[in-house]
Amino acid sequence: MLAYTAKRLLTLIPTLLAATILVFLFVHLIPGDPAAILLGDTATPEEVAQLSAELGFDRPLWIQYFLWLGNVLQGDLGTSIFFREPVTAVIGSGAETSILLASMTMVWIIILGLPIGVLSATKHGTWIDQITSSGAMLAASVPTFWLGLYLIMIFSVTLGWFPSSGFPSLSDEGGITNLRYLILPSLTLAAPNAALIVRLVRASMLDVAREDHVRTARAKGLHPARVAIKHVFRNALIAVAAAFGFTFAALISEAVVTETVFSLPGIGRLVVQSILRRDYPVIQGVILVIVVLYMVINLLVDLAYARLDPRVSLK
Amino acid sequence: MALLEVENLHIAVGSGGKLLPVVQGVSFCVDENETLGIVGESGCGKSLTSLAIMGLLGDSTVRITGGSIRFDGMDLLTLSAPERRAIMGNRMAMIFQEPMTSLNPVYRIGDQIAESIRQHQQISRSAARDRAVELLTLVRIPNPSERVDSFPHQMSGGQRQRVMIAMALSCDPKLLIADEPTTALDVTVQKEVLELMADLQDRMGTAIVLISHDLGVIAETCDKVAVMYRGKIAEAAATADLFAELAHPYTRGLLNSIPVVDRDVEWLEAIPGRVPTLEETLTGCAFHPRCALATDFCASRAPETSQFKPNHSVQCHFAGGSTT
Amino acid sequence: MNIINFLRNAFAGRKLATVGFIWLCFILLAAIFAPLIAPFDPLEIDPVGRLAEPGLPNLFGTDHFGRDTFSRAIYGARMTVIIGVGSVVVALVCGGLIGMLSAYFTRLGHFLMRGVDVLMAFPALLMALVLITLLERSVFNTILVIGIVYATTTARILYGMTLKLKGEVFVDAAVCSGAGHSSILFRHILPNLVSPLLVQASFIFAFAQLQAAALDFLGLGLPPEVPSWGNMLSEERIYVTRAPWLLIYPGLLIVLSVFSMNLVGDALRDSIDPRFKDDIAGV
Amino acid sequence: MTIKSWMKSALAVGALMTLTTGAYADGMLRYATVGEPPSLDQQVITSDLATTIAHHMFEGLYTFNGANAPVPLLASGETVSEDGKTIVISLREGVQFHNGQAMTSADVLASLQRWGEFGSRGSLIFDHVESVEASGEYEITLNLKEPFGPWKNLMAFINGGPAIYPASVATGATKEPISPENYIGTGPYKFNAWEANRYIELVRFDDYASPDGEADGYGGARVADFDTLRFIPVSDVGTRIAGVRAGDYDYAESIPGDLFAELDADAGVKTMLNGGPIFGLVFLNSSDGPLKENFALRRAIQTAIDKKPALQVAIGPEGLWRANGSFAPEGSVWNTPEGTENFSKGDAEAAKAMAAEAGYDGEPIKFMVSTNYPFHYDSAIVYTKQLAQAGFNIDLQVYDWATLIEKRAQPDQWDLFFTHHGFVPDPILISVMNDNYPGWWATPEKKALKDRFTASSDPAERQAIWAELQALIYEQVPTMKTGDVYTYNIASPKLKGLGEQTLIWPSFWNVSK
Amino acid sequence: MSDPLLRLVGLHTHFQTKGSGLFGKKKVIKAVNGVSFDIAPGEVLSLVGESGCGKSTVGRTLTHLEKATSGQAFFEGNDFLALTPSEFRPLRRDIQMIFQDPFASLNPRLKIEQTLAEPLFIHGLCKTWDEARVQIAATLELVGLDPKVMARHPHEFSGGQRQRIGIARVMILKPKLVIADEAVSALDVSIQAQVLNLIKKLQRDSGVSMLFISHDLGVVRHISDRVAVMFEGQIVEIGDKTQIFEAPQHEYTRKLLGSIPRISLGREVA
Repeated sequence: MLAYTAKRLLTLIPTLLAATILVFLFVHLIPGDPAAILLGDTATPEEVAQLSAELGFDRPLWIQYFLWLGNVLQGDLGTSIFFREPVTAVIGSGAETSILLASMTMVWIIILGLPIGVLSATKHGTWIDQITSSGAMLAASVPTFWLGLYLIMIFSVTLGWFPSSGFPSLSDEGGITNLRYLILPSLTLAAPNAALIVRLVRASMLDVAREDHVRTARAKGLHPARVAIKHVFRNALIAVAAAFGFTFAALISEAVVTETVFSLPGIGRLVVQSILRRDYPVIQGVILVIVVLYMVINLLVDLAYARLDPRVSLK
Repeated sequence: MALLEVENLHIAVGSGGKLLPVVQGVSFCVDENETLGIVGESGCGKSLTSLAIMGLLGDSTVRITGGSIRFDGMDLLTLSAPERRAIMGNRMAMIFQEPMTSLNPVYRIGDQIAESIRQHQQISRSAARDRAVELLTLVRIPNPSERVDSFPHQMSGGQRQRVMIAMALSCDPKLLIADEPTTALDVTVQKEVLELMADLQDRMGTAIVLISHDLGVIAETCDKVAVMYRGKIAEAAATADLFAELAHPYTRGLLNSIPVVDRDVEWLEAIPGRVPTLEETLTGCAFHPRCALATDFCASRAPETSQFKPNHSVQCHFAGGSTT
Repeated sequence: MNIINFLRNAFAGRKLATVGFIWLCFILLAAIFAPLIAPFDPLEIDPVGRLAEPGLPNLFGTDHFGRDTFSRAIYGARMTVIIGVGSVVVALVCGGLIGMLSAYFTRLGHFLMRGVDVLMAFPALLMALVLITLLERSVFNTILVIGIVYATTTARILYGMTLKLKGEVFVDAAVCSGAGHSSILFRHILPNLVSPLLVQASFIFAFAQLQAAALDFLGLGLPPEVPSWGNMLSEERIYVTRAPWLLIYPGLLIVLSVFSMNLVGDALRDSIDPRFKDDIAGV
Repeated sequence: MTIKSWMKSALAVGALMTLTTGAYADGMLRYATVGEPPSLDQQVITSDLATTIAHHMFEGLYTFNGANAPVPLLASGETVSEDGKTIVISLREGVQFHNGQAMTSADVLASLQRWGEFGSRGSLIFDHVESVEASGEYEITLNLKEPFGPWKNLMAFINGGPAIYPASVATGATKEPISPENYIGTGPYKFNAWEANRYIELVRFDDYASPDGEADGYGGARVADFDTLRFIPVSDVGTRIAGVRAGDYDYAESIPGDLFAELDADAGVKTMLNGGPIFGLVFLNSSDGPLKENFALRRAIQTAIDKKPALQVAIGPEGLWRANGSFAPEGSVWNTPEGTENFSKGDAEAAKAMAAEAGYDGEPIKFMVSTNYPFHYDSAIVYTKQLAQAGFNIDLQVYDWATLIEKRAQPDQWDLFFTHHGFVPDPILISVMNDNYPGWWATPEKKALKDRFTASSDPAERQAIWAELQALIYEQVPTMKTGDVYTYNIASPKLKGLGEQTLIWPSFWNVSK
Repeated sequence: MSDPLLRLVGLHTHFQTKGSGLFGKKKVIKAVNGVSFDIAPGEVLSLVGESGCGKSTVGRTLTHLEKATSGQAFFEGNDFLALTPSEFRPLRRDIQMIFQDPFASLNPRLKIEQTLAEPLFIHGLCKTWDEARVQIAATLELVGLDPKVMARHPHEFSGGQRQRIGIARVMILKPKLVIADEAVSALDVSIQAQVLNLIKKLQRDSGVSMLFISHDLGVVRHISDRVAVMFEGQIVEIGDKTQIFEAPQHEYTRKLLGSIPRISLGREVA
């Protein structure tokens, strides 16, 4: 297992290198000069050129790339042009929100998605199944910003149950109770994703239910609920576990819209803002971090596979 | 009274809003320590019959539409679901065709056997495990105390089928239903598994219903045979009686179709045509389109079950004997 | 293969999916005949009649430019179809070719799929954001970007499905008959992928709508003057209390259309070859 | 942990979460901003947002009172020589920087020098400055090359203006904005933290030395009542409004005009009109393309446009905008009708004729606009329609702001672009007066008038020259003003001491909750 | 005895599995591990053995569906194992294969005539569709199907009929060697008998040589002239059919024969 992990990490290197080149190219091809944005409306072209040179943007692209790569290898993602702070620090402050948001969303997905999915599958073909599975599909069809907008109107402005927006850090005044800021955003984000999990759990369970070993389990005289959970759901979990991993990875980055609607200081919004500001080091840094995260989760999913499915041997 | 009595069993499959009869009036009985072989080609209804006895026709599209199944004095079809489950895996057990897929791949085989035991007996975890090792020894798995912790994918097909047998025998069932237990296995392994089953039956006195498409397997293992064709029992008798004198043209055709290893046959006497599909409705004898003896009469009237010889029944207008 | 039969099978006994299908037909009709149906020019500005409530002559009211929301919604159907079909075409053509060729020519595939893996590690929406900023906002670029995002998943899916088909006995049989690469790929493999591709297409169509709306919302999607449902929501979102109709109508249109497309995709998926069912991640 | 204790703690957390809504003490002001400023360095950054935050911690020598007249802030007074060329400014004593150092003329000198060389508006003064020196520990002397009228206004305008930093910070600072650890000023609040993407936080400066006198505009006594000012970026305007309504923010800026009536009627929020209007500007390219030196064609474009419908569409309620052609708002001393008869003709036929005469043959005119500011975009849509009706072939190019800024610096990329301008107390600060500003309007006529304008320090004379300049703008059309927009902010009704209007930037000294 | 049509010398077909561990060695599965035999013109040689013994791999290697690791295979005296795909293509006409699964071996999207015409066009045996249809009709009749069925799709046929179509696809090229890989194992007994009879008859009539791969000893005895018994990638015994079945030499052959369930009949069935 250790050897496997090491080997996998080694094979990540070329992929990561390719990813860095792509990230760098994409980001630097975007039109717009960060110096101009920094200096604002009244700056003259000379002033912009001067600052641009100070920031090192006048050098050839490949030199900029290797300088950047060299720093990245030393764990230094550069300095944000806009914040004049290390990119790692900028990302770090966004990461708290994003990870908490993704985690809370995962909690909703697990406490809503799994049971409804199991219910839908065990009641396959009944009206319960029809309502839950169509309902899930409907939930997955709603644009998140539209949903978020109405959730704010109802639960914050009208009812005053939850804060409308923003997220003070857990280390801020209020501590753990600041999580209440994330309730509406995480629900918004959970709606389509929980729906996908409902559909996935249902589909996987129906697939597993057709397998021969389930018939064997029933032939033992087991209670249908025990068959459903211990034999069908347990095996369906193999497919669902992967989805969980990738959903979590996706939540970090795909939360852009939700973070914008709820004005959360997360990584997604950081990227959008950084794109608008042409804060290249931050865009590069965030995308790189997410790519690494994705790959790590990919690895974790494979390790989880091995735990869940003894047929998978890690070699 | 026999251990298992199936009487006039009818099973139908729902398809496109219609109910298509698959099993039409099948009756047979099995005594303790007796092996009944049910033989037939694919689609004849033999597997559905076995699933119906076991109570595994879970799929809502398949339904028992008539008849009765009595097991050990109980009418199985009138039992409640929990009562039925108390019998399943306990006094009546089943093994299946596909040893490769019939075991849950994510659990150790010992746990799967123990699960079956603990479902029906108040017994501790460790005692169930000991019993599992015992059972694995019984089915001649080498190194049973180690293999008990193996996962199914770590075993060969033959070994898995032995595990299935161990699992089926875990609660000393009175009846064992084996649905094509050796079809997926190589002949050499098939022989070992069949011998194992026969051996266990000798020791435990279990009744066995063995379902197979292979006449050879049936002939070697069973005390009596029922030959099914398209949902009906074409011919049934004690094995020796049946092969002594084949009464039904289908049974004869089937036998003549099999290329044998013991002698050279220039041309096989194949049955012409094919088994009609479920959608095709047939009047009269189901076999008449393929039967060399068939007349107009065969096409218009279905034959009743008649006694060809004592304990040798047949459904054919041309077989001798008295109609019952 | 017979598409009509395939559709008939897919929708038999599925009332909700059939309703969804009919709704999509309406959308398609609205898209084609938008100029005939829409009572007003969707771009006509009327500073005096702005933010009018729904009624006559503005069925869905007017927006802050005084443009007729109903007419914009009708033209929005056109954008829905264009975005959906465009993204599907880009995704299926790019992703499909990469996936099929990679599975068939294993050595080439090794490289191509590695590339796809790298791209897949990029978060879809972020990649779309960066690309669209790079390419500037336009209908074509939005289609391109969404198409590329789904091309990677399509490539993966087609890779898997082609591998399965490549292992099929009938492909061996064709090889034994002496069939060449192009014959195997396009005569034996591709026709068997048509119905799963159709299903994949319907899910991409649905997802593309949400993705496009999200880009519109972030101000990085279609050019803002283009009457699309996403733009309508995005441009008028501050009027959620002042003029609620400006958000409710286009929002419901998006929800209903995506829902319908998902229903249709689901129905189609249930009727395709079960071998491919697991490959297509729909809703 | 047992199940019981686990449940207990879960319950406790749940109870806390519901009970502590509005956990923030009254000591904190939460201000929802439209975004994050690039930096708070007032000398080089001209973003209004930066000033809104920074003028709580950085102060200049002068500031504006309620009547937009410059009054001393860190200065205590000044004497101007007879010829107007020597200005001696005396400084207030006892003023401390946030780092505990006392402010002396050395700090002021270093700050002014850095501003003069690198400050975004510094050259406006320092082009006329011969030298600046510290003539005493609390005295600073400006020697001008020639008399320069607007000097005090420029000194008082903190946005891009001469904020006073400690000499240790100002010395060696360049065009690149100073970094947050050097945010050391003299204001009533001091810099505490900049959590990227999250907030900028200022805390009360306990050793603040307030100027004397009654508070008037930005002048007079300043009292910091809040412990903390927190500026939180909330880019979505709907979220800002909902946030104030739900009590999550105390103050939110830049609210759309269309919602004014609704919000004004809402007892849960207080609307705060800005005293100084902003105005949109459409720049015309004087350096390249079909519009270069073709003043007739520019006038044809100007004639085609009717500004009113654009203001209606972009802003909404009548009270929040004025179709005012003068570059200074009504009530300002700089307000003049000169040239404004051409402000908003909206005469398509006349425009068509003028264009034909100017030799326009239908070649495309590239009009750049950004969607980052809905008011730009909305107006541009209306103008495009009007111009099209007058036969102009307008190629509307929609970009995000960053791209627009880059493109507009390249003369061959555009013919028209849309931007806006904040309120300025002196016309010299209007961007079109800067020859280097994109558009590059630098005709001899402009130069002559501009030289006269800056050389004079007589208010009446300067107003007269400004009227001529404005007339020239309407004749040569380097830019087109689109009308005045009175923006407004919303505040929680709990805030006390806000006053009725915001002068230029909201300020939160003398304000409490 | 005349020159053999096919001579196989020392065939090895090995598969590599992925290595384990960081620098783990790759595992090699020796599916076929040194197999040699001859097939004379008009002769039927059977390869018999249990699953995993490598018998199918021999067939697949001979048709270039798998790559041989080493060894030679002479067809009419020429070694064809090392040929490139395009060099081998003309030979495919002479070496044809019947597959096990009649449900999988026909492309479900193609009509029967399309499936059957494909080899004709590829090998230039006809130019127009009219010519092709004539040949297809003749071949379909040969395998006992009504020529009218050529316009149908595979799903409209039963298993036995599909296998007949599979045989027709092979026979339409008039090959010299047919490799039949478990050609009848997926069929029900009564249908299997029909197809076996058909294969035997076609073989007799056309004089084609045949490599008949099967696990079913009864079927093998019925169809073959000679029999090779495979075990773990190697041939343990090869010989005349009667010799193998009546006087098996190798222990494994005897075990195999001894495992087959037999039916003892009370009287002879005619």
